[in-house]
Amino acid sequence: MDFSLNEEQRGWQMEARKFAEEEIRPLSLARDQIADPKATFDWKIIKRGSELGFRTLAVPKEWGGHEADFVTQALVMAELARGDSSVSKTFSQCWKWSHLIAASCTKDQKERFLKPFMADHGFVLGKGGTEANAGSDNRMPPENDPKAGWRLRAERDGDHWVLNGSKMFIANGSVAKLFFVDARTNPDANIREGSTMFMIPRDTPGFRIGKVFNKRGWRFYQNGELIFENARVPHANVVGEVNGGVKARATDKSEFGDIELAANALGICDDAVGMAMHFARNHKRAGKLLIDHQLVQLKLNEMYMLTESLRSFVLRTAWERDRKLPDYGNNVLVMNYSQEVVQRVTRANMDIHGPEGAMMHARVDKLVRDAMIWTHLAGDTVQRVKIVKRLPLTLPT
Amino acid sequence: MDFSLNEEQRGWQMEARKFAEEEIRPLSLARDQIADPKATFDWKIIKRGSELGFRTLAVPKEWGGHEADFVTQALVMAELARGDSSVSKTFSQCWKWSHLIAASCTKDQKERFLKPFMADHGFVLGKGGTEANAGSDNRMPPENDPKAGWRLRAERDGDHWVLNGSKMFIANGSVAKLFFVDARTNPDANIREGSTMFMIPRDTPGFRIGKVFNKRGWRFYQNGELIFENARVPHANVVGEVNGGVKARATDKSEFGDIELAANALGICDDAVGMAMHFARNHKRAGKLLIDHQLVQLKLNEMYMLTESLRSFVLRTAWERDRKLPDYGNNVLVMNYSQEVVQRVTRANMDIHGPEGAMMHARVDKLVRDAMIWTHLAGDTVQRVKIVKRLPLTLPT
Amino acid sequence: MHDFRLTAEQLEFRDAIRDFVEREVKPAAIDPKRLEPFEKPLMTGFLDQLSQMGLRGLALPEDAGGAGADLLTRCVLLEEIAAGDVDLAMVLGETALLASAAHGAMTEAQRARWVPKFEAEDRFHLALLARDGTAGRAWSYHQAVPEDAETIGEPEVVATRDGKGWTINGLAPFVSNAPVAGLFIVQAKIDGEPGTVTVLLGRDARGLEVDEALPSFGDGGERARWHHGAVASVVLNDCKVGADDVIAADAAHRMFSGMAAQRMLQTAAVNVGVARAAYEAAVDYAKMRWQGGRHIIEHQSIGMKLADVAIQLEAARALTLKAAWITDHPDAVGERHVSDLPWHVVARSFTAQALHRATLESAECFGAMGVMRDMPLQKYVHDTLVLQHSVDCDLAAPLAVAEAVAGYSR
Amino acid sequence: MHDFRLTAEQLEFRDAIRDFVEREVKPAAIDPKRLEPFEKPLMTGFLDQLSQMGLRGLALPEDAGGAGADLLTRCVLLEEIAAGDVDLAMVLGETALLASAAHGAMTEAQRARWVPKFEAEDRFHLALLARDGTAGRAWSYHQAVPEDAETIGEPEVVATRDGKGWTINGLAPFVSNAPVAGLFIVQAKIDGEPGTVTVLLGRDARGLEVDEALPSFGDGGERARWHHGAVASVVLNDCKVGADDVIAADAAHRMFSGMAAQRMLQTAAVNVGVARAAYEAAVDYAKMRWQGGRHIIEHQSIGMKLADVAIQLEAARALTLKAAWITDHPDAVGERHVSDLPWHVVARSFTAQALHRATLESAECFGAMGVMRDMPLQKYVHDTLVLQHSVDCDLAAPLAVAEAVAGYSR
Repeated sequence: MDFSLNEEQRGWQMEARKFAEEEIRPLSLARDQIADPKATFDWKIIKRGSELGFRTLAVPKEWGGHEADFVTQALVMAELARGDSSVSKTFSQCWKWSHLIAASCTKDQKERFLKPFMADHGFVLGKGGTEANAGSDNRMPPENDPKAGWRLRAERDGDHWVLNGSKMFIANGSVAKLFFVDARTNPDANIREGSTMFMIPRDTPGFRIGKVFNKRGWRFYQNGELIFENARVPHANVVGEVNGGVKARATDKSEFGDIELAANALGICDDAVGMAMHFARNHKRAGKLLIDHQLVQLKLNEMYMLTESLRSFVLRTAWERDRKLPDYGNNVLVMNYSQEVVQRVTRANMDIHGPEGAMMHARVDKLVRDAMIWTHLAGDTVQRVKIVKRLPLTLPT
Repeated sequence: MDFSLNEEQRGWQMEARKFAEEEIRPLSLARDQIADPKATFDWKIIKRGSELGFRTLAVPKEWGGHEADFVTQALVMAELARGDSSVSKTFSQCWKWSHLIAASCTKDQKERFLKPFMADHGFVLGKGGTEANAGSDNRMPPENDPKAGWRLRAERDGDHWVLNGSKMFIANGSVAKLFFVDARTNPDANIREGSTMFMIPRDTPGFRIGKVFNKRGWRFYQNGELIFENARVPHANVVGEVNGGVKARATDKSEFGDIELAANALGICDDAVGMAMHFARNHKRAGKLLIDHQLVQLKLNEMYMLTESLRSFVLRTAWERDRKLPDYGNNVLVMNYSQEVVQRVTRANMDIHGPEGAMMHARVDKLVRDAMIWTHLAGDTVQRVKIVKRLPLTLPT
Repeated sequence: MHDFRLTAEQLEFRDAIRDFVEREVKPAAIDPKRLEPFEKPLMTGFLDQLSQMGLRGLALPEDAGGAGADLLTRCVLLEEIAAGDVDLAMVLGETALLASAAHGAMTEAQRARWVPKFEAEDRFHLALLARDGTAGRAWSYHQAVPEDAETIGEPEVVATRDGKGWTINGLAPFVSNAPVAGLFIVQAKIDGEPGTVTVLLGRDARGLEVDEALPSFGDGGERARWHHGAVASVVLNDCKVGADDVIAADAAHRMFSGMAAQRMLQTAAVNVGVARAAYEAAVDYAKMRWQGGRHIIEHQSIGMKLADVAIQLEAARALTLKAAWITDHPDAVGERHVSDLPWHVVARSFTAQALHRATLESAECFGAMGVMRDMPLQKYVHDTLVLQHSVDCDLAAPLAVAEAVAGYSR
Repeated sequence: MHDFRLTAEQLEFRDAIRDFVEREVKPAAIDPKRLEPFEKPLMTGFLDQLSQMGLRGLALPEDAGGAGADLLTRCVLLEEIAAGDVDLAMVLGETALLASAAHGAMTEAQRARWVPKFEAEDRFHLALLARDGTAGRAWSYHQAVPEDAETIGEPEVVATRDGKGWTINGLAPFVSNAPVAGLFIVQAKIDGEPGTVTVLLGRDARGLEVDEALPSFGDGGERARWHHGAVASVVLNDCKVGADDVIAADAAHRMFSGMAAQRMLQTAAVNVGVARAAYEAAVDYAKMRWQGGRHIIEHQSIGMKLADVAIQLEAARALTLKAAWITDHPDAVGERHVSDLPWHVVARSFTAQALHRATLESAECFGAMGVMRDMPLQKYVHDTLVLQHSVDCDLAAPLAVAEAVAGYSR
C-alpha cells in the first residue's frame, strides 16, 4: 500500500494549483456575477489552460496528448475546482469525451476530430443525451415502456442521417465545436437497442444552439439547448454501430464521469475548508476568535473530516480505475458520497461565516450554489438505485 | 499511488477473516446475551486467537512479536470486528500497550513485562486513566483549574510508591495481568506536570478489581473498576519519568488508539453491510424482494458508500502512520468519522431488517448497541475540539 | 380559535399522575437492580395503582364509569406515565383504547355482562387479536398488495360456524396485553367464506391459552424481544363462542376504523414521554457534572446538544397533540382549519425519528455513563429505537403521507 | 382547552389573501422574466394592494383603524403572503409589528400626528434603527460579553442634547423597510452619557437620507445581498428632533421588550410560507412528470422525499403557531399549560433548519429543473438559506435555549 504521488502526478497537481490560484480564482466571482448566462464564459482562461495542457490532459500520447492516468486527472480536477468548480468542469468535460474517442472511434474519425481537437486551444467538446421529457428515463429505461428515453429522431438518407428534435441542458452547449449526440434510429425498439451516437460538428447544416440555461450555480459552465431541424450528418460520424449507441459508450470502461464529479467536489471542499479556517482564525465574535468557540471547532472538525474522507475515497477509486480492477461500484459510490459531502461542507462554511448584516460573503454563497448542482448531477438518485445490481454480496478490500 | 496489499498484509487479513468467521462469530451472540457482565468473557477464544498470533501482532520482532505494520493492524482489527467488535477490541487493546512498552519502557521493564506477555496466551493488558470525576478533564485539562484530572494519589516510600484511589471503566479491567495506570505524584501541579504512569501487575498488594461495568454494547469486552488501597508498586515500574506520565505516553507517536477505533468500526460496518444485503436478497415485502424496493436500494447504497469511504480513509491513515508522515490530524479525523459512519450504517441495517412482529434480529440489535459505544469512545467530542489545533491552514494532499 | 391551554381537569389529572410517577414509578423504574437485568417484569403494583387512578377506563363514557377522555387527553396523560415507565404506559394505553372502542361496539347486553367485570378488577385489561389489514402495505408503494405479502407475526385465526355461534381456532404469536388481559377481542376469518367475524372471549374461556410473556431472547438467541408493554402468544383451541358474544358486523367495522390511527398517536405520546425522561436526566446531569473548569452545560458542545433535544422534543409534542386534536375533531380538516393529511402518520413518523435522535443526544451528554446498564439513559435510547422500528412505524411508514398527497391508491 | 381551529374572521382573511396571492402575486413572482435577473425590485403594486387589504395596520388596535390582530393571526397571514413572495411578507410583517409597538408607546399627541399620515398613504411603512442588544451574544456562551464584540452592520447613531430636543447623527448600514418607510423609529446612544433615547423621524426630516435599496452585490463583488424585504442604509446628518417626537423612556423600554421575539416568530411563519410554495410546486410536478414508466410521485424515492417535506412542514407550522400563541398568552407558561422555554428561539431555529432541508428536497424532485433560474425552486432554496443564516438565526442561535434551561445567565 502506498498513497504517495509519483513525480508526474505531483507535477501536474502543482501546475494545476498554481494556475487555479493565480489565474482562475481571480476571475471566479466576477464571472459568477454576470447576469446573462451566455456572457459568463471566458475564452481567455480556457485557451490559457489549454496552453498549459489542461484541455488535452487525457488524450493518448499517440495522438499528441498527455495520457495522464486517472489519479492525475482526479488531482488536477480537484485543484482546478479549488479555483472555480465550473471552470474545472469545462476542461474535464473535454477529457470525458476524449476518453470516448480514444476507446470507441475509428481511425478516420480520430483523424477528422481528434487531430483538430489537439490543434485548436478553443476546441471543446460536448455531449447531448437529456431531452425535455427524457432525463432519468435515459439512465434507467423502464422495462414496460420501450418508448421511454430520448426521442431525437435520426433517419437514414443515403450516406447521411437526417436528425430532427432537440436536446436540453447540454454540457458546453454554447461553446463546443463537436457534440456527441444520442438519437433514435429505431423508434420501435427501446433506447438500448434502437439508438445511435453521432458526432455533430458545430457547423452541421440544420443544427443550431438554442437557449443557454441560466443556473443557480456553475454559472461559468455552459448548458445549452441543441436544436436539430433536418440536420444532415454523414454516416461516417456514427460512433460505433448503428443502433449500438449505448454499447458504444460502454466500450469506455473508465466510468470517468463519476470520478470526475467526485474529484471536482473535492476541490470545492478544499476551497471551503481553507476559507472557513482562515475566517475562523481572523474574526472575533463576542470577544473571542471564532476558532476559540467550541461550536466552530466542531464545525471545522466536521469539514476537515468529511473532506479528508472524500479525498481518500476519490484517490483510491481513481487508482482502482487505473488498475482496471473488477468494478464493484466504487466509482458510483464515490460520486454519491461527494454529493453528500459537498453539501455539508459548503453549508458548514456558511455556518462559520454567518451573515454580515444584510450581506453574505459572495464566495461562501457561490460555493453553496455550485454544490446544489450535485443534487442532480449524473442523475444522482438513479445512479444510487442502479448501482445496487453491481454491489458485491460482501465487501471486498 | 498503490492501494494494493502486500503478501504479508493479505496473509494476516485472510487468517483473521477465517478466525473471525469460523470461531469468533459463532460465539458472538451467545456471549452478548449473558446477563452477568463478569461472565461474558471467554478465555478460550482469546487463547486460541493468541496462538494464531493476534494478541502479540504489534510487538517488535526483536521481542518475539510479529511487528505488523499499521496497515496490517487495521486490516486485522476490521476482520476480527466483523466476527465480534468487542473480541477484536480485547486483542487490539493489547497492541495498544505493547506499542507503548516498545516505545517508552526500559530494557529491564521489557524483560520483566514484555517477555511474560509474549510467553502467556492469557496475558492481556489494560490501561487506567478515567476516574469518576475525571473523564474529559484528563484529555483536555482546563487551564484555570490545575486540580482537574485524575486524583489517584501516588506517594514515594523508599523504593516503592504507595497508591490510593480508584479508576473507573478500565479496559480489560477484570482480565488484564498488567495495567498502565496514571497517578498524581504532585498534587499541586496540573496533570501534565504532576502525574506519573505506573505499571501495575495484577497481583500488586493493595490493588484489586472492583465492579465490572455492565454496558449496553461491547458486552464481551470487560470494563472494570480498579481499587488502590495503599497499593505498593516498586519505583522500577515507573514508565518514563516521575511527573512525566503524560510525556511518557507522548513518546509513542503512532496515535494507534484512534486508528484502532476506526478500523474496528469498519469491521462492524462490513458485517452490517453483509447482513443487510443478504436479508434484502432473501426476504419479500408486499410481494417483491426487499432489494427490488427503491427505499431499500437507497439504504443499501448509503451503507456501501459510507463503508467504502471509511475503508479508504482508514487504510490511507494507517499508511500515513506507517510512513510517519507529518501528522495533520487524520488519525483523529478518521476516528471521528468512524463514529458517524458506524451509527448510520448499523441503523440502516436495522431499517432494512425492520421488526419481525415483536422481535428483532438479535445481531442487528447487537450491532446498534455496539455502535453506541463509539459515541463516547476516546472522548469523541473532546478529540474533535482538540484536533482543531493540529489542522493545517489549507489541506495538503 | 387557537388555544393551547389544558382544561382544569386535564391539568389536575396530569399533575396527579406526574406527581405519582415522579415519587413512585420513576425511582423504581430506574433502580439499578431493575435496570441491569435483561428481563424487566411488568411493575404490576403500579399498574394497579394507575388503574385505580382511572387510567384503564380513561376513554370510557362517564355513564360507563369512565372519564370520557378524548385522544388528546390520553396523549397528555400517557406522556406522563411513559416518562416513568414505557411498559406501563403501553399497557394502559392499549386497554383504554380498546375499552372505549369495544364499549361503543357492544350491545347493551354485552355491556351489562362485561363492564361490571372490567370495573370489578383492577388488573382486568383488554387485548386484541386482529390481522392488521395494512401490514406490509407501505412497501408496495406503486402496486397492489399481492396475497403473498410477508406479514410476520400476524395472527392466523379462523372461525367455523357452530349453530348460532362459532368455534374459533388459531394462533397469534404476539398479542399486546395478553399476559394481563381479562377480555380478548378476537377477529377471525370465517372458514370457507369471505369476511371475518369479531367475538369477545373471556380470559377463562375454555381452549384459550396465553403463553408466558415474551422472553428477552428467542429462537435460540437469534431474535431479541422488541416490544413495549406486555406481550405473549395466544392459542385458541376449539374455543366456543355463543351468538351473544359476537360483535355485530357493522359495529365491528366502526370499531376497527380509526383504531390504528389512535394507537399510533398514543404511541407517539409515549415516545415523547420516554424522550422527555432522557432529556430531563441529561439536563440535571449537565447542570451538576463539572469538567473543563465549569458545569458541562456551559460548554457549547453540550449546550448545543441539549438545545437541540429541547427543540426536537417540543416539535414532537406540538405535532402529536395537534394530530390527536384533529383526530378528535375530524371536521376541522373539511373546514380547512388544518391540512388534509394522515396526521397519525405525520406525527408518528416525525416523533419516532426526532426523538430517537434526541434521546441519543441526551445519552451522549453522559459520556461513558450513557451506555451503562445501571443508568437509565441506555434504556431510554433502546426504548426509542424500539418505537422507531415497529410494526406501525418503519422505514416505509412515511410513504403513506406521499400516497395521501398524491391521491394515489394502492 | 386545546383548539386548533381558526376563527371565522381568521379563516376569511386567510382565504382572501390566499386567493389574491394565488391569482395575482404568485404568477407574477415566478414569472421567468422576474426570476432570471439578480435584481428583483419590490412589487410595490401588490404591496399597496395588500396594504389596502389591511396588512399594514394588521396589529393596530381597532380604534386606531387596525385589525387588532394577535401574533398568531399575523403568522397565519404572513405564511400566505410569503407563499407568493417573501419580500412582500417581510415588508408588511415589519410594518405591522412596528406599527403596533410604536402605537403602544406613543403619546396621544404623537398618535394624533402620525396615525393619520400612516392611514392616508398606502405606501407609508415603518422602519426601525436600533442596536440589537443581543447581537453576537449567543457566541459567548460561558462568559460575559465584552465590549469589543463584533457587531457587523449594527447602526451607530448618537443623540446630542439640543435644548429640549436632540440632534441626531449616525449611520445605519442595513435598515429593513427603509426604502418604503414613511416613519423611522430611531434609538440613539446619548452622547457622553449612558443610555439611549428613542425618537420618531419622518421620512422628510431634514438631514435624513435613505440610500438606494441594497444591490445584489457589494464591496466590488465580495459581498452578496442576503436579506429579504427591502433594505437600504440610512444616514442621519444633524437631524433635529423636538421633545414632542421623543418616545418616553419607559414606553420605549416596553416597546422594545418582546419585539425581537415577535419578529422572529413572524419570520418563522414567512419561512413556512416559502417552504410551502416549494412543496406545492414539487407535488404538482411529481404528479405530472412521467419517468420510469409512471408519474414520479409513485417512485418510492420521490414519494419519500415529498412525505418528508410534508412532515417537516407540518412540524414547523405546528411549532410556529404554538410559539406565537404562547407569546400572545404568556400566562400559559406560569399556569403550566406549556413548557417554560424561549419559544421564539425554539420555533425559529427548528423552522429554519427543517425548512431549508425540506425546500432543497422539494427542488431535488425537479432534477436539473430545480437549479434553473427561470424556475422558482432555486429561489425558494435560496430564500430558505437566507432565513437560516441571518442576524436572528445562525449557528449559535439555539444556545439561547440551553441557557434558559440551564438557568445560566450571560
